[in-house]
Amino acid sequence: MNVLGKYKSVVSARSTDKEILKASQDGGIVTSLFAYALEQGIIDGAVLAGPSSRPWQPQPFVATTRAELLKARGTKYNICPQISMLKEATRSYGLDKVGIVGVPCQIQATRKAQLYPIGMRDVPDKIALVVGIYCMEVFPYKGMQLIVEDHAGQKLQSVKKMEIGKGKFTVITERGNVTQLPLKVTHKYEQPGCHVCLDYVANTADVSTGSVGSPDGWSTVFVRSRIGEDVWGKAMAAGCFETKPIDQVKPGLEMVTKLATEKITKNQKTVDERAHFGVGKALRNPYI
Amino acid sequence: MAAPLGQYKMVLFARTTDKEILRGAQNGGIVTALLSYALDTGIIDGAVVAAPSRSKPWRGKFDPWRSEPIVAMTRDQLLSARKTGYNISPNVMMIKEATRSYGLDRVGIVGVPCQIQGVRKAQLYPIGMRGVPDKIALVIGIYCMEVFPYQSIVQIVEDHGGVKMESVEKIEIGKGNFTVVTERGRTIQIPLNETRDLEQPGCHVCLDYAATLADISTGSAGSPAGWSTVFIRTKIGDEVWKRAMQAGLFETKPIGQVEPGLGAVEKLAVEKITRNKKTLEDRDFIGTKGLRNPYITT
Amino acid sequence: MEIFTEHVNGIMIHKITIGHIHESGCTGCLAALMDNYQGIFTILDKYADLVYGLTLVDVRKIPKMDVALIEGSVCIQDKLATDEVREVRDKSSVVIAIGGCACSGNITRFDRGGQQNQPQHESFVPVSDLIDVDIFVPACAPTPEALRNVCVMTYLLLRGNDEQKALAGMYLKPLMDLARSPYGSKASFNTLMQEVINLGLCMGCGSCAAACPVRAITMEYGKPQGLRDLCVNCGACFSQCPRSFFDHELMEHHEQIMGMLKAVMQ
Amino acid sequence: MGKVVEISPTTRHEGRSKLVLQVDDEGIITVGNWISVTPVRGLEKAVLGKPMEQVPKLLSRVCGICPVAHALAAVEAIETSIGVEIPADAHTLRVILHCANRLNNHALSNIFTLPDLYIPGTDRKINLFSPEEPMRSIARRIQRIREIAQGITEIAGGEAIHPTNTRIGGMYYNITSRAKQKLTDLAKEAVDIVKTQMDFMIAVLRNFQRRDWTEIGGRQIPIPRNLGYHSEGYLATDSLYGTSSRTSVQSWDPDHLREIRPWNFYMGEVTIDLEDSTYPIGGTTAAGTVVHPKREATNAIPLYNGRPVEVGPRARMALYQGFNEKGTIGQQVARQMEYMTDVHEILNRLDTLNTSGKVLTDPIPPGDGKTLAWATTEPARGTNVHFVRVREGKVADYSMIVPTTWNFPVCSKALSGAPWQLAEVIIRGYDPCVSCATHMIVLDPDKNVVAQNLIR
Repeated sequence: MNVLGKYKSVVSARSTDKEILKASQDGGIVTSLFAYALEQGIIDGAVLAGPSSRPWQPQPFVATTRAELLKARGTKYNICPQISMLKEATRSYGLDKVGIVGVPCQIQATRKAQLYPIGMRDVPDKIALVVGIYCMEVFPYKGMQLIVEDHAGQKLQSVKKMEIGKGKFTVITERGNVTQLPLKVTHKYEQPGCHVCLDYVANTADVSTGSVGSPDGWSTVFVRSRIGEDVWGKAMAAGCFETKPIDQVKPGLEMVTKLATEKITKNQKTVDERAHFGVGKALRNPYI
Repeated sequence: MAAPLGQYKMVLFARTTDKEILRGAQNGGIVTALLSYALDTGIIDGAVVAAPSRSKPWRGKFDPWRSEPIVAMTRDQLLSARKTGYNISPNVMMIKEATRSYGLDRVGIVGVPCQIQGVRKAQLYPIGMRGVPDKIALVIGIYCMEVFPYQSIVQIVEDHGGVKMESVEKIEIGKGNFTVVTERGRTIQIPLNETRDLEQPGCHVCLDYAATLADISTGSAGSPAGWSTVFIRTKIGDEVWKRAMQAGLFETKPIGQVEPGLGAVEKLAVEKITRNKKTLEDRDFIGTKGLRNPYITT
Repeated sequence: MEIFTEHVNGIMIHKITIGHIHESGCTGCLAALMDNYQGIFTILDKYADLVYGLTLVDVRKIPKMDVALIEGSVCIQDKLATDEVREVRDKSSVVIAIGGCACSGNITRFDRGGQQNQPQHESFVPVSDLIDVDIFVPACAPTPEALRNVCVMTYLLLRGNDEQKALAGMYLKPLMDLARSPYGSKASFNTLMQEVINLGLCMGCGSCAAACPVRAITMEYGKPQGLRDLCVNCGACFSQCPRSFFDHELMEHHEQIMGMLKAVMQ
Repeated sequence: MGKVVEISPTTRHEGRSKLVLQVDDEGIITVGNWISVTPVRGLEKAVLGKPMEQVPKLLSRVCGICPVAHALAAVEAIETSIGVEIPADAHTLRVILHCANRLNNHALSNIFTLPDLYIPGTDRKINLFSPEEPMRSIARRIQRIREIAQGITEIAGGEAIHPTNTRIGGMYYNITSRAKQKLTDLAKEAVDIVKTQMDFMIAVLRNFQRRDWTEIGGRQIPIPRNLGYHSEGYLATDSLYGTSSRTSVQSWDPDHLREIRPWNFYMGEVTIDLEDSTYPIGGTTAAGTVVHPKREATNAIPLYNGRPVEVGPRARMALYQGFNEKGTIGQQVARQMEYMTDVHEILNRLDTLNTSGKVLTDPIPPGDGKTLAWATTEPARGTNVHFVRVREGKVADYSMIVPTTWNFPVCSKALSGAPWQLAEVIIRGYDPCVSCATHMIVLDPDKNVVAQNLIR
C-alpha cells in the first residue's frame, strides 16, 4: 500500500515571495504557485477557500488577481466546499484554465469530475492546475468553534492562526497568546466523513504540499503529474521557491509516511467495521 | 375467484319513499336517503360525499359535473351531492379532516369500491389516520365499473357526444353505453369500447365491483329503472337498514321477482374482475420485468 | 498487464452499430451527444455506424444493433412505447439509458395525466423498470463528455484488446452497478441524503452543488441543503458525489485515462 | 376515390409524429393529416400547485433543443402574473441567451433538412455524416456554429441545455467582464461563419427550387412549384424576443384564440390501402392497418380567429419585414435569413451589458392569483405562449401553446397538392418539435366553440 501515492519528485520548499510568506500557513507554496501560474497565464483564475461573513469560516471563491489570492492564505481546518464553485468558474466567471486547491477528498472529487463528468459539462478540459494539501481530518465549523472557544478558551474573532501538528492543536491569537490542546481532545469533533478517507497527501493532485516532514516555515512538496512537473519546473526556473533535498531536512519523508500510514490504517479499519455495522447489515461502502 | 359480490346478510331491490330525494337521484336514492336519515337520528353527525366542485374552476367556471368531496352536515348539502359525474372525487381525502376542523365523532362516508377499501385500510392500518378508525359510523359503497379523469369526461361528452358540458342533464354508464342526456331532452349513447382508453388507468387493476367491504352497498345494476339493488353486509349496515325500514324510509321488493335480478349484478362483477385480473397479469410482461403488483396473495 | 496506457495504438478499427431511441424525453440527451461537435465525426468515422435514430436518420424500423442509447422515460399507457422498449432490449446487446428521464424518471416522475388529448397518459417509468439496462448515464441534461466517455469505453469493452477490455470494465462497472442498484432508478436529492449524508460519508466537498442542473443544492455549514421543491430527480448530485462510487485504483490513473480518451478522439 | 397512405414514424425532426394522407390516383395529396403520437407527459397538469420557482425549471425540460424558449416564457409569464420588474442587465442576459439558443436551433434545422437537398449542379444529396468533401466541411461549419451558440448559452445561461441561470425576478449570476470578453470573441467569430452558412443554405434551397424532380426511394418525384403552399395566415408577436400581457403595444389578442381538440380537425377512422415498401427506409405502413388519427393524435389544435395560423421565421419576417415568399422553400429561406438577426443582436446586447449591474430584483411578491398573465417568446420555431395564474407563490393555472402546436394544423393544410412522397419535406419546412407540441391544454376558453368537423 503506497500511502504517499505516485510522485515524480519530493522536496522541502519555501516561497521566496516575502509578502506571501508573511501570512502563509507554512512555506506559502499554494499561494506562490497560483500567483506564478496566474501571472504566466497557465491559469486564468483559481477556486480557493476565502473569507466569509463568519470568523474563520472559509467560503469557496474564484480568485482572478494576486490580491484576491492573498486573501485566501492560511488553513482554516473546517469544511470549505471548494467543488461547488468549480463549474461556476467556467460559467459566469468565463474561465478557460481553472486552478483549484483542495484537501485530498476534494482532489478526488476534481478527478471524478474529469473522468465522470456526470453533471460537469465543459469542466474536465478546463482544469489547468490541481494543488492538494495534506489533511488528517477536517472539523465542521461549529466543532472547530467549540474547540477554540471552549477547550482553548479563546474568542474566534481574536484568533490569528491555528495549527495542527506534533500531536497538538495550537491556537495563536492576535495579541500573541498561544494555547495548545492535546489532539486527543478534538477527535470527537472531527467530520465523520473524514473517517473513511484513505488519502493523506492528495495522491491524485498535480502538486501536493503540507508542513509535515519539513522544518517550521517550510513545506514538503510532492510533484506528481506531468502538468505538476511542468508548472513546478517553470516556477523553480523563475525563482519562486528555495528548496532543500527532503533527505537533508528533519524530520523528513519518514514522518510523512508515518502519519499517512497512521491515517490510512485507522480509516481502513473504520471502512471494514462499517461492513458489519448492523446485525447482518452493512453501511454502504462507496469504494469499489 | 372469491365471491364476486362479497359477503352480505341480505340483498333486495329498494327505492326511497322520500319524493324530494327521489326526484334528483341517480337511481333509487338509497345513499342520500340513508345518510339524511342517519343524520336526523344522530347515527352520524356528518358525511363525506362527492358534490359539484366549488374550489376547482375549470375554464373559469365551476363545472357541476366535476365532483369534489365535501363534509355534508345538513340535508341540503346531501341533496346537492346526488348525481354522479363518473369522474374522480377523492372522498377519502376528507375523512380525517371531518374529525379535525369539522369536529365530527360519527362520520358517514360514501364511496366507490376502491375508496371503501381505503376507508377499511384506514381503520386497520391507520398509519396516518390518528383518531379516525373509531369515528367511522356508516360506510356506504356504490357499484363501479370504472371512473374517468375529468378531462376524459369533457372529451367524451364534447367530442364523442358532440354536446357542450353546460347542457348536460345526466350521465349514466350501463348496458354497454356511456349515455348523455341533455337538458333539452336529447339522449346520446356512446359505445363503451370507444371510451375504454380514456378511463383512469388505476381502475384497470380493481377487483371489486359491488363495494364488498361497505356496511351497505347499492347500485342500479340488476334492478328496474328508478330502483336500486341494495346489499346489507355488516352488523352496522343491518342495524341502520332495520331502523330505516321501521321509519318507512324505503319501498322494497324481494330479489327473486324482478328482472334482470342478481344475475345481472354478478355478470357485471365477474366481467370486471376477470378483465382486471388479466390486466394485472399483463403488467408482469409489459417489459421483460413486471410492474409491481400491490395485491398480497398469500 | 499495463491497462492504464495513454497511447492508443492497437485499437482495431472494427466499427460497432449504435442506435438512438427516443421515448418520452425531450431530445436534450441527443443534443448533448451531438454537442461533442467535431468528436461526433471521429466516432462515426472510426468507431460506430448510426443504424437507427428517428431524429437523425430515415430508418423507420428498429434493426439489430450492438449499442442502444435510450433517452426518455416510458409511458406504460402507450402500447407503442412499451412494445418498442421490449423490442430494443431484444435487438441490442448493450442498452445504455442516457439522461435523467431514462435512468430515474426525471421530471416525468411528476406526470399524473389528465391532459388533452390523452388524459389517460399518466404513468411514466424509467427504462430500467421495464427492461434490464446495462449502463446508466444520469443527469439532466447528460454531459457530452460523460456520453463520449461511456461510448468510447463501451466500444473498447466490445472491440478492444484484453487490456482495453479490462480498463473499460473497470471504468463502466460503477455505472453498471448503478443501473442495477435499488436506488439508481429512483435517484434524486433524496438518494444523496439517504445513501451518503445519512451514512456518514459526506465530507462537504460541494460536488453535488456544482453538478445540480437546477441550483437546488446550496452548502450550509459544509453540508448539502437540497430544495426538494426544485429537484427534478435527475440523479446528477448522487452520481457526481465522490462518495457515491469511487475506485481508488482507477482514479489514481486519471492522467493516463484522460490522455487515452483525448487520443481516441483525435 | 383516392387511397390512404401512412408514413409512420416521420424522421429528421424532434419527437415522434406520423402522416396519414389521402391521395388521388396520381399520388397527389388531397387531404393531409400530420399528427403527433408522442405520449402526453402532461406537464401543464404536473405543475399545478407547485411553487412558482420550480415551474420554469420543469418546463425548460419540455424540450431539450429549445429549452431557453420555455424557461424564459415561463419566467416572464410568472413575473407578469405576480407583477415584478427585472433589472435591465437581467433582461439583456436573457436576450443574449435567447438569441444564442435560436442560433443553435437554426444550425440544427440545417442538419435535419440538408439530406433532402442537393449539392448545386449535381444529383448528389447532402449526407452530413459522410467524411468526403464538401459534406464534411459543411458539417464542421454547422457544428462550429452550434459550438459557439451553446458556448454563449452556457456562459450567460449557466448550462447549454436547460438554463440554470434564469430565475423569477432576473438571473442568479451576472457574468464577469472576462466572461463578457469571451462571449464577444465567440460572437465575433460567429459573424463570418454564419454569413457563409446562410449564403450556402440559400444557394442550396434556390437550387432545389429550380429542380423539377427529387429522388425518393429510387424514383424521381416531381417537385410542384407550389410545394407547401397554404392560404392560412401568419402570427408573430415580436420580430425577435417576445412580449407579455403587460407590454404597452399588444401585437396579438389572446381573446381571438380558440382551441379545439384533434377530434374536430383530423380524419376519423380510415384503413390504409396504399403501401410502398421502397419509401426510405423500411417503407410505409402495411395496407389493411386501421388508423384513427383524431383519436390517436396527442397534439391539440389552436385556432386564431377561427383559422390555423403559421408561426415561425417566415411569419416573423412576413409580419415585421414584408417577406412575401410562400411555400416550404420560402419558409426555409426566411429561417436562414434569421441567422444574421441572432448574431448581431447578441453583439449589440453585449455592448449594453454592465457586468457589475444588479441582475435580481428584490423582494419577489407571491402573486394574488387574480391576474391571468401570458408571455410569449419568439424562438426559432415560432411564437411560444405561456399562460399562468400564480397565487401565494404557487401556480394555480398553467397552459402553453408551443410553436409546433400552432404549426400542426397549418402544415396539414399545406400538404395538399404535393406528391405524398414529399410530405416529409414539407413538414421539415416547419422544423417541428413534437415533444413540445404535445403540450397544450385549454386554459380559459369558455368561449370554446364545438366546431363542426372542418374537413371531411
